[in-house]
Amino acid sequence: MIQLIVLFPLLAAIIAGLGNRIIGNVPAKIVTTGALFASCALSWPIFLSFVGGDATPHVEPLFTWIRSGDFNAAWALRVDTMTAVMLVVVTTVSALVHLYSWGYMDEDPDQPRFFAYLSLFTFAMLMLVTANNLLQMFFGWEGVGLASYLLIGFWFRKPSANAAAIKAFVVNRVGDLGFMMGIFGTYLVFNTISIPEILAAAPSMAGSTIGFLGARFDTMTVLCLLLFIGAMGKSAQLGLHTWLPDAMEGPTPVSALIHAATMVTAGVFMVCRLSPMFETSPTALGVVTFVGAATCLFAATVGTVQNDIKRVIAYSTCSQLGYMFFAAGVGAYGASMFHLFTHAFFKALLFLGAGSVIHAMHHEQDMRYYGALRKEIPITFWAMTAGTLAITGVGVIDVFGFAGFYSKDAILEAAYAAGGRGQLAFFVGIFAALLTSFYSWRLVFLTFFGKPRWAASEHIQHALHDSHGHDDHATHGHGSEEANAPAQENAGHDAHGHDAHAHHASATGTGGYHPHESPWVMLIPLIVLSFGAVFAGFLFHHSFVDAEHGAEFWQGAIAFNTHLMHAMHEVPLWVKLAPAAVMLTGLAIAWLSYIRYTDWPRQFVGQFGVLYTFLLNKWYFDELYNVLFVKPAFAIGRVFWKVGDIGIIDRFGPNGLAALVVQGGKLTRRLQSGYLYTYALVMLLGLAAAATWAIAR
Amino acid sequence: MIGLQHYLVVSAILFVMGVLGIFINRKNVIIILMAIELILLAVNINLVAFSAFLGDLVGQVFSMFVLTVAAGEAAIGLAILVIYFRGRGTIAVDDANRMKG
Amino acid sequence: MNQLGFPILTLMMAIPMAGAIACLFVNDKSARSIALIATLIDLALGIVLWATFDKIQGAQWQFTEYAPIFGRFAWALGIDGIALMLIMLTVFLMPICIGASWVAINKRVGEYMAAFLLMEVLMIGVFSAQDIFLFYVMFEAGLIPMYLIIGIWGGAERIYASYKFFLYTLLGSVLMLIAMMWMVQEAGSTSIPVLMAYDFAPQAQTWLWLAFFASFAVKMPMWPVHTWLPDAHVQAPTAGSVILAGVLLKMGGYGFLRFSLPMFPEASAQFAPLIFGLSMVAVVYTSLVALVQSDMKKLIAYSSVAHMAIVTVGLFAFNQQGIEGAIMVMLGHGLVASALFLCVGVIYDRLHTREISRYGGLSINMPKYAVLFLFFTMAAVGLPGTSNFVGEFLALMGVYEASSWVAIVCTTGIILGAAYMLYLYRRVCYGEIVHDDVRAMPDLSGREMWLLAPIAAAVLWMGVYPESFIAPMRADVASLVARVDRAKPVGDAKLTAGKPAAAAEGHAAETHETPAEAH
Amino acid sequence: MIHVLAFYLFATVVIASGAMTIFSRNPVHSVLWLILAFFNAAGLMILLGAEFIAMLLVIVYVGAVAVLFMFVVMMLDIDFAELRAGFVNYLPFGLAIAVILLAEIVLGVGIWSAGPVELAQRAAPATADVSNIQAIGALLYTRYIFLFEAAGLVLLVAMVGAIVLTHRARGGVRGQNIDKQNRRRPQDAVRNVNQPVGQGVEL
Amino acid sequence: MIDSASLLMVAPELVLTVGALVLLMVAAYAGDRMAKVVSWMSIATLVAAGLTLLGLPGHGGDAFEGLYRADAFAAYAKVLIYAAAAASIVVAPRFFAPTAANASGALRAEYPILILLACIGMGMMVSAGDMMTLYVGLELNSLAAYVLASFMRQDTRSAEAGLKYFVLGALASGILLYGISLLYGFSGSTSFDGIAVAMGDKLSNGLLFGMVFVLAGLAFKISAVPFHMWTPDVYEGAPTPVTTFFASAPKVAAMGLTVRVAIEALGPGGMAWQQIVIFVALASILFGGVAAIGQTNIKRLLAYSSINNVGFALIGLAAGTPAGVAATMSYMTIYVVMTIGSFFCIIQMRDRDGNPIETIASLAGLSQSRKGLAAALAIFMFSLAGIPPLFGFWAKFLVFDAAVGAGLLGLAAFGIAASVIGAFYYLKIIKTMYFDEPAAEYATGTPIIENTVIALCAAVIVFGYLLNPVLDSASAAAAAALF
Repeated sequence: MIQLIVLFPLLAAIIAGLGNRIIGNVPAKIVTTGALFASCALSWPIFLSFVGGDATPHVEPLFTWIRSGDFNAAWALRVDTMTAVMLVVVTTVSALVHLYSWGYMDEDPDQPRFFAYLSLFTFAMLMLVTANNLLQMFFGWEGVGLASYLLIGFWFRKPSANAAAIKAFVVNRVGDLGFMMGIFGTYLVFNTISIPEILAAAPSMAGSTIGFLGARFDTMTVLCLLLFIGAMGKSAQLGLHTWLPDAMEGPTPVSALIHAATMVTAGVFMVCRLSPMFETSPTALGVVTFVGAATCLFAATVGTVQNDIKRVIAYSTCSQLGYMFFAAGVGAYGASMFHLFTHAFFKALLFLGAGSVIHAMHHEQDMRYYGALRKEIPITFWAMTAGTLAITGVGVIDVFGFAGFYSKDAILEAAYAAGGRGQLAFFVGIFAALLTSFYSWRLVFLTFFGKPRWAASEHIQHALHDSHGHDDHATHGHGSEEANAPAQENAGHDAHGHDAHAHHASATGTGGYHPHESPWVMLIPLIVLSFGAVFAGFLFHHSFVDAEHGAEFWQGAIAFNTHLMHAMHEVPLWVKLAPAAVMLTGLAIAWLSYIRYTDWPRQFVGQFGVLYTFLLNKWYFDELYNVLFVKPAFAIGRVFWKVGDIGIIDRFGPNGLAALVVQGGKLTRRLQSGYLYTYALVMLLGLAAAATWAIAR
Repeated sequence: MIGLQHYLVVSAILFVMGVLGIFINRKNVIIILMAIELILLAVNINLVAFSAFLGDLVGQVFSMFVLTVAAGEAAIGLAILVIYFRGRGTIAVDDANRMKG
Repeated sequence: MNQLGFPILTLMMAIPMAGAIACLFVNDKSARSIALIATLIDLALGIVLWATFDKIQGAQWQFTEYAPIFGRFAWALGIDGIALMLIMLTVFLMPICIGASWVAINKRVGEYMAAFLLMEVLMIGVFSAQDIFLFYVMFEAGLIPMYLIIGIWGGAERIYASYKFFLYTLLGSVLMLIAMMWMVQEAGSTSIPVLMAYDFAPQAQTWLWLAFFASFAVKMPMWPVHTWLPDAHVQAPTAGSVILAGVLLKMGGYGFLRFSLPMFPEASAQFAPLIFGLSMVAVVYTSLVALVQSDMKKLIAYSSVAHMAIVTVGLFAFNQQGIEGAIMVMLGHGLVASALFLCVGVIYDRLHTREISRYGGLSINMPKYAVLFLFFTMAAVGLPGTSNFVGEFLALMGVYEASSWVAIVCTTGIILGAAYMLYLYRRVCYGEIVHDDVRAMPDLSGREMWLLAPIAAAVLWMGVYPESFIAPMRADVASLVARVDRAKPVGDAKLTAGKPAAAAEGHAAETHETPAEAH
Repeated sequence: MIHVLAFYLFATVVIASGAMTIFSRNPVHSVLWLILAFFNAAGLMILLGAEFIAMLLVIVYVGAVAVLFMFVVMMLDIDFAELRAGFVNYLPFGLAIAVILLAEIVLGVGIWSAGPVELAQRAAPATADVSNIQAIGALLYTRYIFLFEAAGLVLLVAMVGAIVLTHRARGGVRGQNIDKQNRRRPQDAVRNVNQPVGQGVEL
Repeated sequence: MIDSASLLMVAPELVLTVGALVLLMVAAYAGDRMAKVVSWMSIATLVAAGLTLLGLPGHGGDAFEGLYRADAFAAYAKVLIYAAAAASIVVAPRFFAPTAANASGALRAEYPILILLACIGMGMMVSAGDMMTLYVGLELNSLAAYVLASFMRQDTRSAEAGLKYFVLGALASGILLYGISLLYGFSGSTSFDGIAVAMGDKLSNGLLFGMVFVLAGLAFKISAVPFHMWTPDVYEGAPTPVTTFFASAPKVAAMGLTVRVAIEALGPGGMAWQQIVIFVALASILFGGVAAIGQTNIKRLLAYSSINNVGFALIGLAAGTPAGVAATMSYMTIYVVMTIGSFFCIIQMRDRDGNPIETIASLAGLSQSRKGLAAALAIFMFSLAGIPPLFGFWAKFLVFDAAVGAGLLGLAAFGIAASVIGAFYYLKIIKTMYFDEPAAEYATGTPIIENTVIALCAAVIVFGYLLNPVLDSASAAAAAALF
């Protein structure tokens, strides 16, 4: 069964990808979507059997992959609780995104390719989650990276999309460097890369030391940190996060699937999968906690000022991943996985909802040009609201809560309960929750409330004045690129942008444009996911984080810490209430700023211009990296080429030798003067030299 | 008494003079030919001197062959000189540099 | 004689030789056909060879032939698993080379085909020679046809490139000859298997190793003697680049494997830091240089240097993973770099420029091409599931055991590799079509599909089920590792045991093993 | 004593005339100096007891070679005035080298001694009862007959060579045809005509 | 004493002498009309002389009381000399034939006769067992060579070549003679064996000086640096068939002579000459290679190439072992084949009017106008550069192997590295023929015999390894005769 789950998307990808123009759009879509729904249908029973507690972990070996000496990495499919959780997440979200894309990508001329990529991605993700050894995990890891690259750059005519795609791949590769080094080290230490064997042997290596880069470190710390670098790359943690916001250049369903629900959580998955290993190194766990907390805070701050709807959600994703990591860092792997699970639903929902909005607004992504869409696209509105309720963690203790309520509160409580650095993480998490609430509601208010501000949007204008614009999606790329400009420019340029288009604006701000609700093929996934966002937490929190059920559910797939789970429930009441409090505070600020006193944001910008600019520019990470890495790489490359290769190696090497020989040739030819007496003199010299040699001998 | 060394020194001086004669002269090829004769003369003195002091006739026989060959050599040399002169109208050593490099 | 009852290796060399001679005397059309048929027959024979190669129980050297017809040295042939794989690479790429030249070459076709067939003879000869001097003859003789190929059918700067190629590599290998002579006189045999088992005095090994190094380092090529490669690649015709990158570079690696390591284990250990140092520089240096190239072939050429550095570190890791990985990189790079050069050739044939900036947006009008090019780009980047990953991973894993510094620096190659390859792909295939002549370029023809598709299949096969390729050479690599084991340098890991309490927990066996093994 | 005086006389003159041969600007003078050098060298030979070689020097060198030189010098009709120009510009350097070489030779070969080994190796020890010429002759026609014949070939080559190089077949030159001359009859060449007076001769 | 055995042993020289004298008569009476016939008869004479080597002259031992040696070494060298001489005769008639520029030109009958006479001298050189034989043989050869160099009387370059060759050659033989006289004086003997005894007994300064002078004189004959200066000018100026001759037969003879003198006469003194030979060898390799770069005249280039090659051959001698001597002789064999092949190709270079052309630039695009010729020349050039699998590689291989065997690793390493310089200019010719666009139009015409010789040489160069067993045993036997 598991073989089929994995195989279906691959087959679908091959058929749709290689068939492409031969088989046409609709068959390609049917094949891929059908395959995914089949996989999804097969996955749920596995998951439910684990929830029910009547399944046992097992491994389905396939065939040899790489075997070299003692090293043996086989293709195999592992099924355990971790896998089961991920299976449903991946196949469900993927199937829904496939379906959604029928509508969203309807006008794109290149649909088979898109669906093939999506299916390929799903296959790779499934390989990742079913991996029984680190190498296969790495295969999936890179496979999803490839699919991500392809999908971000799907609209390959757009330079920004291409740049984003390369950035995503290369930044991920930095993480992969760590992952690969981690695998190397693991093999060196354990002589195997089979995950169960490593996890079994890990405790015995605790406290040992190893030489690494010329110094000695604790073995397990080195290994865990190297692997964690990989996780940081894939999960866009602080430092290696820069690719994720840019990845929004891809079509929105991609963002939902890859950059929210599945791929970016692979890092979390890996840390949890290897949790027994991480447990042996408190240092590594500390690093995980701090990185997670820092990311959580950083992304939340940046998310509060972004104008592009997708970027807000992207930073939100980044932030939520931070939650998951610090949960893992404090030892609450169950909570971490639980948040991963629920986050998949509500974040996919938010992205797809945003996609629906964008679809309705003619690919306008800047929230400043939205407003008052509540009436125009009600189903999208309600779905987005459900997602926002879920992410902000609305709920009443012991009664009912939206998905995020259970998972996020579990994380925060666990962090508090873990004490030490966990408490620091707790406070950071609480503050981030405040920000989360603020930016999530800000998004909802800007989009669905207030007055229409559509007229100023170039996209809308484009759609109104150029009847071809909508039909001819081939030129779509161009349009988006231009429209992205205001989102990327800082506040100082905004006014100019507005003025330039002022004459287009009609009195109502609609510009005479009427947004339409998306087709049902897009709305159905929204509705399905809404159910997930609403009920996923309530339904499964016992299994994931409950002290008793948890151990039963996980069956050793993660280092489930029963003590911590117990302690989690014993935290003071204020700790339990704090999330709800900050959520309400955030909601209030957002309501005041964007509904009640709409000039507050402008005043804030005026007051704290520096801070605003700093946040708007994402803490200047991109600029910093550009100066630190990208530009030097090109500059050094040019120096190596022009100075090193041409100027030194060639000049003094082959060319220099050749020139020397040629010069020597000129000299000797001058010696060969043609005059008899020169010749005789040379002979005499030779003779004299030989005679001198004979005397001196 | 006159020892062998005396003859050897005379011969050495003649030899070096002959060698010198080949390259100090830049105007006249004929003098070069004569310098070659001087070298051969030096050799002959050497051979005969050794022959005498060794009490061995082989040196003198050798010397005779040298004389024979020297005569032939002179003939050939002069013949070449003649055709060279016919072609170029000069026998200056300086001019014999059509080929070089 | 051998499993087959006829001298298959000689036959594999005789057929292209006969083809080469025939090509000189027929018209262009027939020359093409003759060359294609000859190479295809060789491919078929190669498959027979692979199929009958006994990797489980067979002797180390199979299909041996011996005929002392040359007086001082003998026509001694024979292959082990490593040679088998490299021969397979050769015979696999040759028909593709011929196909790639089918229309691109239209002057002096007969001579061209003859040169290529001669190359095939010599390459098979290099990999199957069991006599050290026969090896040298074959190794050096390859210069002649390659010189002509670059010089006659090459680009604008072909003369400089051909000279540089010829003299550089010649200068590199002459010292090796002196070393070979010394070895033969010392050991009293020209047989490579005998020499591989002969223990030279360690201080002699040092000099011998350096002499061989001079040759193989140039051939590989290693930094800083790599500068002939970009020039040669850029100027050579497409098929020339293919054979250069695909097979000729592998001769250097093969040489290290066949000579330097087994014959001079102590010296190899002594010089491993040198190799590591040069390779580390090469990975970073050439990758950065590749990043700023504006000529496609030059970019790929520089990337070859970086890949070959992975080969060298793997070889000198002194363990099974490193060496097998290095061989896999050689095979994988042989396929992928060849395919990339073919890809360049495809568009070069259409537009006659290799300037990257002249292209752009090829995905729009050449989708098939874009897919294949993307595939090979990803393979070059070392994506798991493709041939290069297997090799790079094993090689780097092997070298990690020797030194974590080397491993980490060389692994940065995967980052930089991704950067320059994707940057190349973006500039060629993505974006809008800017130039009208680019817009007019037709997609891959059937012939071009037939050139690229087999390579793609092989790349996938090698990436997904590399066992087919590793299995034949496993025993040979193992015996090599056993041979060099006595000189194996100590790695920098020096793992200590874990907590005693933990060790008692039931995984004692493994814990006890690891420190010993790491030592 | 006379022996010593004679040696120094001959030696001085031979060296001096040798030098003059080289340094004379007029080739005719050079040839004359060369002849003088040969004569004195012959004197040295006689001092050494090699009468035959001494004779050969005078007969062959002076009588043939030097005269040949003189002949060519005269024949070539060279503008001697033009040839007077100087020596090569690196004369000092050449001279230095030559002097060094000379010093080395003198140093190297000056300490000659006929040890027992060397004497034992003599192929043709001179005996007192046979004259120099006779002894040489006996050697030449027995032991060295092969080389003697070969020397003849050397001379043949020189002759053939000289002819090949310098012989010019002049167009229009009629050689003597003895046979034709002998076969010539009066009736072919003479015509008797009875010429009438006063009419002139009709040819 | 004249004994019949001695006469039998000098049979090759007798055959050649008689042949030369008879043909001289023919030439004198029949004139140049019979030049072609005389040529063919000369070749027949050479063949006959070669055939006598099968008998006593090949392995007879000493003749004329040690003046002459009829051993395997001499026989080996003579075969090469005769073959090279025959090739030089074969090529002559067409070269000297009337052309547009030189309407009066014609082969003169003295040409083959002079070559025959030179061959007698060369035979004596390689068979010499005594300094006197050496000298007479050498001069017999040299005098003929001087004449041959200036054989094209009307051509001032030819006369200049003859003049330079003559003056420097005479100087060299003066130096040689002076050395011989010293050797004689300090050893009491002119025979190689006698000198060897003295050398082995006590190496006095006089003997050392004699050795130095003798080697200097011989170095001139083989055109080794620094006594090579005549070579480029003479090779360029002499008529091409004569250059062919110079580059092959006398080279072999002089090298054979040098080897014999060095091993038989001067060897016992602990190979005192080894350092000199090493120096001369390296200097020749380096100088020959470097100076050849930048040449525009192909004959001149091949002159430098011959200097270069002599350096390699001397490496075998420097080893001083039987293997080294065998290597040197093998080297000369292969070198002769390559050089004759190359010169035959050069002789084919004629413009449309039939005038010989010698510039390298005129070879441009030869591979397109005359495929076979270009291929053959390319084979010779690659072979001269020592690139395997061509036979020239084997020649270099042997000498370096010998040097390595003798422990001269530094020499071998430096020498082989310097050989790369040589490759540089050989490549230039190939580049001109194959990479450049056609420049000059060539005369057509198929001199079948010459093409056959070229093809034969090329075949030897390509498939030479198959001759290895024969070549190895022959040169080993030749070398063994000296030790």
